Amino acid sequence: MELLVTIAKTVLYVAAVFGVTLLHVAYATYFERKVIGRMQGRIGPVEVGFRGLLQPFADMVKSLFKEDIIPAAADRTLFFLAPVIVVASVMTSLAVIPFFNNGAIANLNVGVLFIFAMASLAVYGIIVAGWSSNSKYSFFGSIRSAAQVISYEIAMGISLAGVFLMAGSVNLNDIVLAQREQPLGMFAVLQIVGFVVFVISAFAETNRTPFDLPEAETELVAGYLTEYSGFRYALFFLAEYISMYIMAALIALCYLGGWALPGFVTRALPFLEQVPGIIWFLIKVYAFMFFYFWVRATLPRYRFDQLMAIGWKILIPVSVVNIVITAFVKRWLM
Amino acid sequence: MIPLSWYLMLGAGLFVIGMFTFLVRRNIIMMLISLELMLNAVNIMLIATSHYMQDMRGQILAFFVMAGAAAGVAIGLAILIAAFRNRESANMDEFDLLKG
Amino acid sequence: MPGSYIPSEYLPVFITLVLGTCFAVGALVLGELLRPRRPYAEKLSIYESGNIPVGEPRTRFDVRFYVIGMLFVVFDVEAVFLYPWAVAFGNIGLLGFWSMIFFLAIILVGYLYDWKKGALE
Amino acid sequence: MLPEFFFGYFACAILGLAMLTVTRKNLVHSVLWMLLLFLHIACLYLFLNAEFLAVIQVIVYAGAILVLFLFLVMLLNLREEHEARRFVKAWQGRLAVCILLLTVIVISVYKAAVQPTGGYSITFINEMGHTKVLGTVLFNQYVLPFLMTALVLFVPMVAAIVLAMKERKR
Repeated sequence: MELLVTIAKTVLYVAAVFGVTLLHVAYATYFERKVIGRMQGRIGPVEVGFRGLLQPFADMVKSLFKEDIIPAAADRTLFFLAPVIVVASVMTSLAVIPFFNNGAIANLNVGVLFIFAMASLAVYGIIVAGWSSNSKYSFFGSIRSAAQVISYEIAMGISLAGVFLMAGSVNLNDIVLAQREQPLGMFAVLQIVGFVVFVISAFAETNRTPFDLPEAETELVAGYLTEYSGFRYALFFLAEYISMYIMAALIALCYLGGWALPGFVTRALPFLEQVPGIIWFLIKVYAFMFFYFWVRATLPRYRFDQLMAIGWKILIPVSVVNIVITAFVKRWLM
Repeated sequence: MIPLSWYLMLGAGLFVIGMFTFLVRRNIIMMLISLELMLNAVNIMLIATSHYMQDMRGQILAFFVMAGAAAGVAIGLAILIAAFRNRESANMDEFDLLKG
Repeated sequence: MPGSYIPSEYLPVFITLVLGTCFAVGALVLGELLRPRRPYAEKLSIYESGNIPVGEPRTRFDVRFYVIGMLFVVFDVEAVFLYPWAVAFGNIGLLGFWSMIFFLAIILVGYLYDWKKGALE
Repeated sequence: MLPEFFFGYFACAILGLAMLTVTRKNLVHSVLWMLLLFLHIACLYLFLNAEFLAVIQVIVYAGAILVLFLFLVMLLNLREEHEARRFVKAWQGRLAVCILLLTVIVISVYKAAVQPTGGYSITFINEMGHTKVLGTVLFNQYVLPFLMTALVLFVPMVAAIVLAMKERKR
């Protein structure tokens, strides 16, 4: 009986988190269009609803009613499965993100590694999507995309090891708490090199400009998504945005202090302790989301060989050097 | 309460499936896959024993097994690529000539 | 007691996984019910910029993708060894500390060799 | 009751998925079944209170090794083989050997039981965190095997380039 109550509570909490996340994702697309529109001297969506606020729902309805085509040569089961793998793995990694103190669905001891594990499963979605479509563009796009994602996964993992070293834990809640007494209340100051590496890899992991080669229309049509249409395409799109949120949340939690305020701020202004942590968390996440859009509006796309060279020849050595230096400093100077 | 022997028997079953495949399939990729199954079977046994003995040694060993498996697969598949250039096949029976 | 341990903190993760999968499958099924369906042969053929598809779709690709994959495996294992080292940093002695530096140095030699051989191009 | 139920499920799933993995004709399907198999094994590790190893199982086996397999299967674009050429001819003898081995192992482990002799109890591991416990033991008592792992990982970095990139010199 007790077990059933726990399960029911968890289901409700998970459903609430999913609902709020999906709403955020819907408005992230709106936010993105508005931001990029303004940056390019346009005004973005205005037609649907007040100032275009209903635009995301119009898009959703459109993709739901759009005819969906499965190519005759496709491997139908895998074609169906690919978006499910991507969406399920991305949504499961939401489970370990603490939105406020102990606010994660599951406060795991291996928190960050769990997100890595789920991210490595998302690669299968990409490969399976490309392979099952049985089309040249899809197939080649998926292989490229997978090569890109796995290359940057390493730089990401090694740069985060610096944070684990500083915090002495891989639990996201502990990492946030460990940052309170750091300069400015965040690891981004002392781990600035790891932070930069992680941010660049986050762009590559989520296939965002300037690393959005998988979707480079000029080269490979739409990459592994070429044969996907209608709501299946929408699911991939959704997964991309949720993973943007997860990357933004990871950056906020591991480098920018998460939901906690720095120790010196709360000592000077104790009343700020009353503000719920989720507010600080969301401010940081949205600041990073804005950065995503800003970069998209500003930077051109890299070539594929440049992209691989950045990952392998710059980011990985830099992150290894960073962790070695961090280790030496921590051993003998702290 | 599950006795340790259940885990060991599960590992044994997985190991034998892998071993039989390794012995009867001709495709090299399939043989490498079955090698992975056998290593996983050993890992299950190691971790189970380690858990029941409340000791970390088995888990450390399993960790090393994973690293070794990764290295082994990388080399095995590289050999397959090199062999494939000459024979255009992944069939074990084709590689019976000892010359490049 | 060993033999009756249940990782209860993973129950919420399992529920999240189930709900996430249900969401994805449900969305696809809902789309299936709502949208029109008028297939014909040209529409179902593979997109190739409007041309009739030519050649083998699942063509072989460059061996360098395999080399990237192989390097990825090695570096992944290396990163995986870094995590327990980083987390247990306060508890490990001087020998453990220098062993990781030595480990990274060996990997570095292999990495430089690969760079020299042009595997990273 | 609950532990037995979970063990039963995982045992059936692991053996069944292993069967599916090794009998598929299409290698891509085979690798994808193996992905599911590895995820189940990772879950089994959770029940053995080895959560770090469970995550590593997913990251290393599912996330890296299987991706390499998948890359290679696609790289070589292997054809599905003819039914007759998939297996070696004299398989009956090998089956007998395998069954014999299984019997021997099952008989020898049937009554196997160990005493909990070490100090790493479930509460201790959960309190300290599995990653930290494992790191502490690994880097204090197993430094030499760890350094040998470095050499083991060094070999594929050199060997794979030498073997796989041979063509590029011509």
